[in-house]
Amino acid sequence: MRVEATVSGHRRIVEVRGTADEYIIRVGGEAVPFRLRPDAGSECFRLEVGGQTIPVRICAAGGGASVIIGTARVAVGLRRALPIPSRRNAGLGASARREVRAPIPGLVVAVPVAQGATVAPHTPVAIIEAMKMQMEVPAAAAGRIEDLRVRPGQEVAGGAVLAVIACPPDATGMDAPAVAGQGA
Amino acid sequence: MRVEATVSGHRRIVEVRGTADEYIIRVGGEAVPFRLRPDAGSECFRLEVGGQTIPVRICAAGGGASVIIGTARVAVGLRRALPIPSRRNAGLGASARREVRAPIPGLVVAVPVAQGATVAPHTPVAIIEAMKMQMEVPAAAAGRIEDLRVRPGQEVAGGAVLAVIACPPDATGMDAPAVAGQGA
Amino acid sequence: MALPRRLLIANRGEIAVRVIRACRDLDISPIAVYAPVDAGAPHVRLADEALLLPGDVPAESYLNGPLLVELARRTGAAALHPGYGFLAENPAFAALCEEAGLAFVGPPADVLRRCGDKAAARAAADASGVPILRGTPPVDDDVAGREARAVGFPLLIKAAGGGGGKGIHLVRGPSDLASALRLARGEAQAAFGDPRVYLERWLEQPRHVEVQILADHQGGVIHLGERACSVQRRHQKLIEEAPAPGLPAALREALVTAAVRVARTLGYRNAGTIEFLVDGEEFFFIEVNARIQVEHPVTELVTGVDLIAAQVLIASGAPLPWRQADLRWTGCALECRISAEDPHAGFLPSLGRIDGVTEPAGPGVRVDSGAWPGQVVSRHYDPLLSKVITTGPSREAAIDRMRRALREYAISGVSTTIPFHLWALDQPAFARGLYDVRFADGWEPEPPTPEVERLATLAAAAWFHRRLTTPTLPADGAVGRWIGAGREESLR
Amino acid sequence: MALPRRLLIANRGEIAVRVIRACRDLDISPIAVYAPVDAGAPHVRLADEALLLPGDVPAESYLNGPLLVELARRTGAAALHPGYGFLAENPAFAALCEEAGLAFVGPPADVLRRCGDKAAARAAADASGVPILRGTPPVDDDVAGREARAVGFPLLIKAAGGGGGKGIHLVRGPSDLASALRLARGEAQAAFGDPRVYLERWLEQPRHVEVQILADHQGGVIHLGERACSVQRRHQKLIEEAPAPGLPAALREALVTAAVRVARTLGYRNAGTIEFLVDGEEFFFIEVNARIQVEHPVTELVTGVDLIAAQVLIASGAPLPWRQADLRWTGCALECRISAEDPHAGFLPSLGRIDGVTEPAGPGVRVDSGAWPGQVVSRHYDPLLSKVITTGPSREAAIDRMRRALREYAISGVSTTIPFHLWALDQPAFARGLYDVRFADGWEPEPPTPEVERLATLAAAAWFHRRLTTPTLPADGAVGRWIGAGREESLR
Repeated sequence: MRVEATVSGHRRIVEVRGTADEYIIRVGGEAVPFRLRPDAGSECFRLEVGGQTIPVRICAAGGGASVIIGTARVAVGLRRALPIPSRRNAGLGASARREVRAPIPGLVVAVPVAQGATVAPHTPVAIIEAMKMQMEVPAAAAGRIEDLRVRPGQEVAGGAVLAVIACPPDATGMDAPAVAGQGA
Repeated sequence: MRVEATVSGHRRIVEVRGTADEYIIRVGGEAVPFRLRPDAGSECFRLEVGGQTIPVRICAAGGGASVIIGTARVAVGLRRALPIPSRRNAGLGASARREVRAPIPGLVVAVPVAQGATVAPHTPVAIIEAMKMQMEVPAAAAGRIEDLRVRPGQEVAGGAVLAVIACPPDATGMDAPAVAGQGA
Repeated sequence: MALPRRLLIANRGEIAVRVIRACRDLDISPIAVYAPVDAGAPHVRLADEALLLPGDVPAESYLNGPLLVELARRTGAAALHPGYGFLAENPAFAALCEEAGLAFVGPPADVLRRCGDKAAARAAADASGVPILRGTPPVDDDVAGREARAVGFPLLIKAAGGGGGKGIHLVRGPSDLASALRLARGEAQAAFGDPRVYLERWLEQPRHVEVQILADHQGGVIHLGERACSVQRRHQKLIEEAPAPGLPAALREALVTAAVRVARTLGYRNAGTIEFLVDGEEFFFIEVNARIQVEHPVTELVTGVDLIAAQVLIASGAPLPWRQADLRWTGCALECRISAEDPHAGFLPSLGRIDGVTEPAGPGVRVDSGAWPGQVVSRHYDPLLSKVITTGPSREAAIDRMRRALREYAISGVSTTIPFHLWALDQPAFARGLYDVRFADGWEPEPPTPEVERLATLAAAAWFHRRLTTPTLPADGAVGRWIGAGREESLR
Repeated sequence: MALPRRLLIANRGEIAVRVIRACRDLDISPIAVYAPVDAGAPHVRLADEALLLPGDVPAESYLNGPLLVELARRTGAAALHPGYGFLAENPAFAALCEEAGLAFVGPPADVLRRCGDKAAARAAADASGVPILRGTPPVDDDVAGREARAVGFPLLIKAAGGGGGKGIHLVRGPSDLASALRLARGEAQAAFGDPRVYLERWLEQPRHVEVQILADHQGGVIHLGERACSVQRRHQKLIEEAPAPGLPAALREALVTAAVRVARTLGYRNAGTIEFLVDGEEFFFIEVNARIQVEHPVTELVTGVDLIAAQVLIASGAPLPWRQADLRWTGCALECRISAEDPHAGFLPSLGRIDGVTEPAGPGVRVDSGAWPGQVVSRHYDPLLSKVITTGPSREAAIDRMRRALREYAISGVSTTIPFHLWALDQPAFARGLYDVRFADGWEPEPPTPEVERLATLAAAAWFHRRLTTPTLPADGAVGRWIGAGREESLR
């Protein structure tokens, strides 16, 4: 997942890969392996990085997080970075179906496409709200909306299929980081 | 709820009424108000009774519980006592429908009645297994099984309707303790 | 003379837990009371009986004097411990207990009355030959200007009717006097129902040093040494320690002797604290705290005396079990108060619901805590959650252990004073023991270093990823329904 | 001479947590290792780095010497603390560390070898003029009968190659000798890879008293006083205390002097314990424990010395920071070992999953714990979960606080030794301090009184009602599916 993090007005794209508590973060070309172990409740974690473990408290604040680390508090603006198009899914062969899934559990606040509509990879298929943040879910492939499964006002689980797209043989897919190490 | 508790071969009928952690127990005619507060995990509680609080550990053992209390361990055999018939539901007037509900969440292991069958209050409608103990669920009223909603092998939630009985006007109901204090 | 068989604790939070533990050690059955919001609190869990009070508002709960006395009577309690705050220093409540035949674990009503009247307490100190800060009796507005010039600026306006930092105002020059006087009277009226205020000389950078006293009903008075409590903010203590660092032996001797003298003059009974300001080689009496104090554990740890148990013994009529010469002081102890306050937002109370707590433990660490997962930090009560107290053979060892303990402490759901404490422990002035009552003013949420910003970015990004990819359990509603179904069945 | 910047802890459970806390106090970065089953353990949470070991079997995890040394090298650790058990007294492992340039926090390999050979240790004590129990060198089967008659019955057969209660057999008369010898040899071979055994006089009702030693690499040796550890079952200690109750001053002086003498003769280094049996006015050396011991906190609490920190200091080459005359003893301390064993079923290990823990705290209570909700108590490791240590100005105060602490302790999911400890504290022999190594044999799960049966019935009935009417959360399977879905997305 690519996250746009803003600290003190400085914006950085951070690529987070990993499962459960173990991550590899890529920031400015540098890959940093680390762990974020839950410590107590919803806000307290221990950040294990570079041979040390640092207790942190992280709570949702505004459009991001407030991170308490030692004596300091750091406000970090957070949003999902827009994906970058690539040719990864090119050459898949014959026409294929592609599911668009909810990246997070949340409330569907808008569905800007209609059944049968033709979409480009960046066309938003649904807008989901969670943690008071809204997020566009792109079609992720060019094609035709064959099956639209949600409507505004509906709660969806993380991973729920929002729509199925019928893709022409040479549809342009989205870039996604390759699976690495502990998963990506 | 009436519970048959067996300690050192001595059998007692204990009537437990209450909600959440607050109970009134009736044993041998004596009414004892007390609390069973959860303390840690699934087994540790604090028994508040008679002006004192006693830490206890209670774990399922055989057909009952093993209670650790101070230095002692007491094995208590437990099962639901058979209900006592009464005339409480007599004179309800015209034919009524009566739902038979699952007293506990569990697995339906048998359904000894068929749709349309005539049942007496004690006729078992279903046998439910939970915590490795099986329990008969009686019809609780005389009548005809109008709607049988479960089949063997099905998991049911506590309170789920197992069957609906159409009762003649003067059907004999089951005794149930009157609602008292915190609920019964 | 016998100890009470049962004792009711008219308080909440960590001090209620502390009193329960003392009761257990004395084989007394402890009875708790609780406001609805405190239903899941540790003092409810640990008591022998826990009685629900009608509401969360203090007047309906922990300030509800007549009900508390009635509950004590109803449960067969022969004694009542008021903790600190709430009714602890209320003479009318102490009298109410006495009338009901209930041993009030604290000074008798008349002593509370004398100590609560600050002007009277100052006069008592003066009469004992103990230095007091130049000041006035309660002043009327029309003579305030003249009196202020006599005391000299800067000066403090203080409420005559009560303590706890309420109604205190600093006046740097004559032009600020009238408005400060107005504010102070308003606050004093609101807090204590008594608008009287007095003026007092203000020292620029004094240290706060106080002496723990125990006095029995047979006339025995001993001191348990001093505590240094200069780390304060808005007259609220944040860190306390014993012994006081950098206090010359002769000055310490003069302080403890003065404290015993003041206690004798006041006819003091039970546990109390005589507070002083120390400025160079000079010291000045400021007030008497006629209760057990939040910071009592540091004294317990260096003397080995259980102060709560001593309070109960004294209240039951027993003479002090120690003479002054029996006491020994060993090692150093340090206390950090963990409050639900946001040090990055002017120490405003951080209201909310605590959803997880991991507390420190291990060698040299004691935690007196009232915090629990599920706890709602409400505006009704003081935001103090717990206290971490560390000991060591040296002050340095106690500080190292405090740093370790604060690192282990995780409280989720509200902001706490932990970042402030971590800052304080690392200040050179604190490490050297050379800090005064202005020390905490130096706290300034420092701009994070680039390295801290980098780590915060990593943590936040991973947290974001985690939140987006980790499912939540079904909402409470669903579980509620299940419970409803279960209850329905049990009603049948 | 500098302290290591990083230190690897080759152990698990409460002792790993204890060493981590000492590291924090010394500003050393602690590195943990963990078997898969220990992934959620406190030592993993509290370390700076935590490294996964390949398997749960000890040989793959905490006994995996070469891997542990390699992990220390890889993470830049300059020292390794072995805790107790596992590799703590293994001379080959200490040598392996030394060869890798890693400071082994314990005695050097040659000292471990001398102490591990019990016959050699006995010979050293004898050579120091310290009384030993009449006994033999390692015996062959053919001369065992004659040797046994010389020692006299009853006697003990003990393994020459190691300690911890393994391979010990009591022989009451000549007819039992042959079979006991066969069993003991088998156990010794299995436990230590060494079938050698020796015979030793057995005292009917002795007390177990041991002396804590610290020895530096400059030849300095001090003692930190004695501990009484007579509450034992199958040669496993259950309760320890300091000072030893009812030990005459002259006898104590003789014991500590003897302990220092034995340590000097052995060329002892680092922390160690010299164990004695005391019978009336007589005492006898039994063995040296060349490691930090489970019961070290009681000594820490009465001396104020951090023994783990002292171990690290000594291992880094520093001389002892105290002379014998610097040490002072204050108050009394008591330790109860909380193990996942069922005292109502012959103290069999209680395997299972802990699903909830509430630990005691407050004045005079220290808990050194490795327990956590989610912990799987497996057959692979020692069932010790934690230790509760209490202090007080008197032995009675420490006992009262222990009773209070055990009341507060709630562990759900496995059986523990808490009921045994509650029993022990209330025995008149324990209260008077007049107990010997047979004391724990008196534990007999007493038949519950009618009142206890009544309370148990109430509790069980309410529990039954509660279980039948309280819904459970959706089963794990459902949550697993959700997580699966989330992960699937994150893979895209």
